[in-house]
Amino acid sequence: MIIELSGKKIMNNTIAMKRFEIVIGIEQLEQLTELLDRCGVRGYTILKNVGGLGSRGVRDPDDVLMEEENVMVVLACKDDQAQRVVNELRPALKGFGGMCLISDCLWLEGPAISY
Amino acid sequence: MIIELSGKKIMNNTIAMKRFEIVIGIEQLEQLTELLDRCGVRGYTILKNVGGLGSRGVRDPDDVLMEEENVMVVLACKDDQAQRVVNELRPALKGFGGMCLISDCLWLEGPAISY
Amino acid sequence: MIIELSGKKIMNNTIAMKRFEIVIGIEQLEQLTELLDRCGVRGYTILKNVGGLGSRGVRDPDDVLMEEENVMVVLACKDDQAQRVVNELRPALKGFGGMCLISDCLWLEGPAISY
Amino acid sequence: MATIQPVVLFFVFGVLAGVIKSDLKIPEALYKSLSLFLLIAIGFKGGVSMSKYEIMEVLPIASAMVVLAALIPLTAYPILRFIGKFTQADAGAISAHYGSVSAVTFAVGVAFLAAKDEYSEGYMVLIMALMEIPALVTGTILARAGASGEKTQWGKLMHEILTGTSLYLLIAGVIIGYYAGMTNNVAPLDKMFMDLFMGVLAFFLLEMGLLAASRLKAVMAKGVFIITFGILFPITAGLFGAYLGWIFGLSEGGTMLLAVLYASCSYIAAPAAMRIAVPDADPAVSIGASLGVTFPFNIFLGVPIYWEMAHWFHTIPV
Amino acid sequence: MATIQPVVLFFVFGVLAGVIKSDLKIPEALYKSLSLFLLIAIGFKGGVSMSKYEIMEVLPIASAMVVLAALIPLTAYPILRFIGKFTQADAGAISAHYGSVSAVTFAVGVAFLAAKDEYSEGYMVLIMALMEIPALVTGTILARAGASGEKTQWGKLMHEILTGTSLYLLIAGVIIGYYAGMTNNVAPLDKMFMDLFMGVLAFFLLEMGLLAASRLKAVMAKGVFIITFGILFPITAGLFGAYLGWIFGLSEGGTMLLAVLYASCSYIAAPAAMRIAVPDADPAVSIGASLGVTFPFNIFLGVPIYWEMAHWFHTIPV
Amino acid sequence: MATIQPVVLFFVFGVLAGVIKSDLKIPEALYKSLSLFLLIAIGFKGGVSMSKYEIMEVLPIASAMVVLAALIPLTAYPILRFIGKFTQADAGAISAHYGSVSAVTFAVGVAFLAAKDEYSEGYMVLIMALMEIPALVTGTILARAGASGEKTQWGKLMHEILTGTSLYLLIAGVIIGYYAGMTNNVAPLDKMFMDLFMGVLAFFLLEMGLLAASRLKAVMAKGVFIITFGILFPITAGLFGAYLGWIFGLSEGGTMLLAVLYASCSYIAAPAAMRIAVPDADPAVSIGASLGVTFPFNIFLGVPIYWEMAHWFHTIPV
Ligand SMILES: Nc1ncnc2c1ncn2[C@@H]1O[C@H](COP(=O)(O)O)[C@@H](O)[C@H]1O
Ligand SMILES: Nc1ncnc2c1ncn2[C@@H]1O[C@H](COP(=O)(O)O)[C@@H](O)[C@H]1O
Ligand SMILES: Nc1ncnc2c1ncn2[C@@H]1O[C@H](COP(=O)(O)O)[C@@H](O)[C@H]1O
Ligand code: NA
Ligand code: NA
Ligand code: NA
Repeated sequence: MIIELSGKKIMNNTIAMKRFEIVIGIEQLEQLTELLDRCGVRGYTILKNVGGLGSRGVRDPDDVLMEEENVMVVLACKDDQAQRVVNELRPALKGFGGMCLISDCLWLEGPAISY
Repeated sequence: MIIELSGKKIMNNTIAMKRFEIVIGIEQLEQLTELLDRCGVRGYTILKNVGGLGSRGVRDPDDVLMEEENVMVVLACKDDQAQRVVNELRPALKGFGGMCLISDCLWLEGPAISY
Repeated sequence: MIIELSGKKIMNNTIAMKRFEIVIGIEQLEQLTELLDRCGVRGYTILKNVGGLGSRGVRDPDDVLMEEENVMVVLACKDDQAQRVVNELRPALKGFGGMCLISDCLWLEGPAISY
Repeated sequence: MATIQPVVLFFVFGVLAGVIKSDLKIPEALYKSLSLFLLIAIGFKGGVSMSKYEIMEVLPIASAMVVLAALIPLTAYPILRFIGKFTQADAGAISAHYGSVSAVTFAVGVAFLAAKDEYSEGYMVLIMALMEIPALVTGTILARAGASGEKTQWGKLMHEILTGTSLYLLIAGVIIGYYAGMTNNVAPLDKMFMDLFMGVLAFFLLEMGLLAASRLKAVMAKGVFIITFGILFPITAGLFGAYLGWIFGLSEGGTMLLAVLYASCSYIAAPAAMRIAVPDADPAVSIGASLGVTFPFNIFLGVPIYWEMAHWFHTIPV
Repeated sequence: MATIQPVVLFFVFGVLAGVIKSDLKIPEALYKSLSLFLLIAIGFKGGVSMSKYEIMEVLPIASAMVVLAALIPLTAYPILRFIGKFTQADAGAISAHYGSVSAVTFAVGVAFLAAKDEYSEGYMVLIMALMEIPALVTGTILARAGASGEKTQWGKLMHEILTGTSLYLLIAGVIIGYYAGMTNNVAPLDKMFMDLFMGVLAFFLLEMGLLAASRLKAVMAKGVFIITFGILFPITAGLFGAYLGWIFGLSEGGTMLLAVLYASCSYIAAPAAMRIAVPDADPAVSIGASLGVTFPFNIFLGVPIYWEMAHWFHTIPV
Repeated sequence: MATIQPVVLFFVFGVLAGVIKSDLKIPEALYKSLSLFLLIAIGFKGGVSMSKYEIMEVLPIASAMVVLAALIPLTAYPILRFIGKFTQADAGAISAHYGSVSAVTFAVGVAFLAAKDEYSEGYMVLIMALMEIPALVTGTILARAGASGEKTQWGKLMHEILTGTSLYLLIAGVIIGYYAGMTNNVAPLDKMFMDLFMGVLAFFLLEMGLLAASRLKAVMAKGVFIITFGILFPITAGLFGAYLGWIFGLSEGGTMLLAVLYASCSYIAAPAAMRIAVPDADPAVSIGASLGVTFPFNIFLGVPIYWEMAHWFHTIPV
């Protein structure tokens, strides 16, 4: 069960995909989901109440006076879709701050297709 | 410090492993943890209050009337274990919905073994 | 858009990096962030209210009597930085418990540099 | 025409905040805490006043009123299915919502009577708690009868209905209130469950307003039918309730509360039950109609109208 | 035999909800808010009534009662270690729990006295707050004496005990209540901290019931010994407390409250302290015994029994 | 000198808990719920008492007091910029904070008057609600005038100011209270919004103490200037407010409250607005000064001082 990074099926019942992991301020979440909709993305997962350190310093969602909160969006999609997301996301992220990591992964077939 | 995907030790003090990232509705969490127990999994991490978009549409844990909540389960295990998880999980996910991503990772040795 | 794991730019506008995913008890979070600061890390993301199973058994942040809570820290940095983090983290994790996974990823250029 | 109570203005400001996109937000934990409070308090109040009758005397009448509530979804279903053109699942699920009740609408009715110093029967609370059962069961049957697909999870559904938070806390409140009333120990608990009732209702209505505003779009999308149905159906059901109350010899206040129960519809217990029983129904539609149309109609216009109905029946010479 | 207070029925309904797997849930933020409230309110009430004595007069008696509380874990330990066959760590940790106190059990005792219109000394609250210290320290020594492994983190433990939420808020409440009493400024705060006390206790007991139900399995696993211990030990400790209260010349109400303090055991402060001091003890066992057995026993049967004990001692001619 | 009210001791215990690193924590949901409560309750109370005048009569005076509040940031800015050596952005943002108001400080002032049984004009609440507008707008202009960089988002800022939770709930409370007063329906709501006011304030001040303690380091880092400014500026602004109140013919209580409004500074609404309007300002500095210095000064010493000021002006023969 070795994962080969060649973009084709490499493990039984799995599909090679790209995984995006995006962290931005919650105030930009709506813009981000609209952007993803525009790219035709059909599935993503949102984690709220996220904190962290970055170029803008510490952001702590538990600090009731500062009202800063990050969200993490995890998203799996096929390669062509991924390219579209990269193209749209890069300029937007300049305004947003935050970060976007991309990696390879396998999607385990089974549930309804939402990518 | 290049990660080779050959399944043996490739970086000092690390062990090559598979990383699972599963997102399902919270109503199925108990079934999932029982399934993982059955597979002999000895460690996983659970993130609750997760939202997202998928084949069943938007799921927003902050919507007090809809009572929809996803959970994310992250799980690192060795290759043989991983194969067992895949075999058990695939049929179950058909009922659950959601998604499961699999990727390669290295486990940094140090803490007590829980995989 | 194939990700090659050679540590140099492999996709347009991306930088190859290491991704750390650390899960520890919240009582050790301060020590961990201090350790990361000492390593010169300039960005990380913190997810609180995390539960899980490990060598110390089940930890459930929703159990009001047990007061157990894990945190997940996700961290992207360059290879040299990564080596420093590994060196510092390994001994510390022995005391902490928990886990640390390391994998390859690409950083999408765009936002201010925080790695 | 009766004046509007100050407490319902909180609903207005909730809706307005949603419409002008104020950053006003009610923490989820507060919303949930307030609904626990309201359910216990409504039950407790009813239980205390029930401790003043012989329970056995009222049981047959109460049971009749509960069972007859099954007529509500039976009436709603054909309208929704054949005039509203909803799918069987949706028509059944919406019927279940309208057959079921809204504890907050009931609370507004109680507050209305309190402001008028009008008596009502304490066991109306018990009727409210139990009315859910026939309504949800009937709605589910309507939604699923003859339908293909997975089998209805009756076991799971009945567990959800019978142990769901609403029914459970209402009944717990009734029993504790009854016991407190019987043993003359109401005193230290009333400062919480009676004195603060209206204030808690105020907060809750503020949140209901915010929630209703967030559903407006879904309602508008369904257009004229759902709005018409959401107003005319409760009036009809309320008239039927008022008629029954009068027939069964309730007081004017009790008659009005029975009208309110028949007219009101659920947006908490029913959605939870329908998620299990009729997973293919779209909750956005039923919650939108219930919370976006019928709930506001009931608390502003419905309650005074049902009062007039109750009054009118009681002027009929017997 | 004294009647059961309505407020403790909330505990019953909490347990029942757990047993029948109702979806009833108390939001964590509500649970935490209620415990803040109870601690401050208990302290405040005690402080107000303390403002009516000379503090210096009661200090020596109070200190004696606090110090003697160290006898409780010293008695519990050998029973747990040699009859119960617990490990040293577990036996020590459980001893610390039983030497420590439960503010909610105390509150139920206070409510019991209030329903009877019985006087009790306000400084019992202070004793409650301070009793934790000898109990937790003694329990830790028992658990760790001669044990190998990491050294006990005494500094961290004492910090946890002395600045922990329970002790801190009780003392803050006492001081503020005392000040309010002295300056005749109780009036605007009593609407919150006194009038709502019973209602808040009701909610809290509901949650305690849910929590107790979730621990039942852990208790059952430990079988007969833990149940026997969880009932007989508090009776014995309560008898000792009642005896001391009588010896020290407390009122009947105060005597009963001292019995309650000696008999009750902790499930919040003690677990927090033991996590630090005795990390190798299994919290499931001590919390299970404390919350699953002793707490319900105390609020239903213990409190009336301790009242009878206090009464009995006070009939002894001196 | 007037005695310190018991309720402000809760602030002291909050600060102390922070300083000794107690694990005391107020759940975020509770903090947010309490602030919703306070805003509505303050508004409601003011609205009820406003229902006793002709609104039109007071409108011109009230408007004048609101508009003149713009002078506060205009005075603060040059001090901060040229003596304090703050950047333009920071000086402007801090000015906006000091021009804006703190509802909790106002509440402490109201409690102070209540303890003295002193009358004050109900419409002071309206002034408080509206004073934010000129203060935040002026502060933003000062921070941005001539500055390069992105354009000020005036649309977004005005939306934030006008629909922000503070202003919105105060106004909603005023209107509902006014309506309740006019229709003689205050009764069932006052148990919540009036009777519990002081108890809720107590909890809130406990949390404010914790928050202030968490800001102490940031304040200390800025040293002597910020502490001096944080004390002397509100005294001056308060004196100006007291003078205006007297000129405009307010009662002694009203004069004191106007002084409190002019002297108090914001740590909730202003930071939210400045995040949007002046993103390059460092919120740690302005919140630190506001919450770490001026807020405690005002509730302990400021309020009695402003009372003396009001009293003194009113002894001037006209
Ligand atoms: N392509 C995807 N990427 C990330 N998360 C997904 C994806 N598809 C589904 N999910 C997550 O899985 C949940 C359930 O999916 P579904 O059962 O398809 O509605 C969604 O609410 C998302 O949180
Ligand atoms: N194999 C694993 N996969 C994912 N998470 C793990 C794994 N092992 C441990 N963890 C996480 O680390 C936490 C602490 O682990 P431990 O110190 O071994 O009890 C657990 O509660 C889990 O959240
Ligand atoms: N190198 C990194 N690794 C992980 N998370 C990061 C990193 N850099 C930034 N972030 C996350 O992105 C958020 C916003 O970053 P920034 O806009 O640079 O302040 C931070 O608060 C972190 O949560
Ligand atoms: Na109905
Ligand atoms: Na004890
Ligand atoms: Na001001």
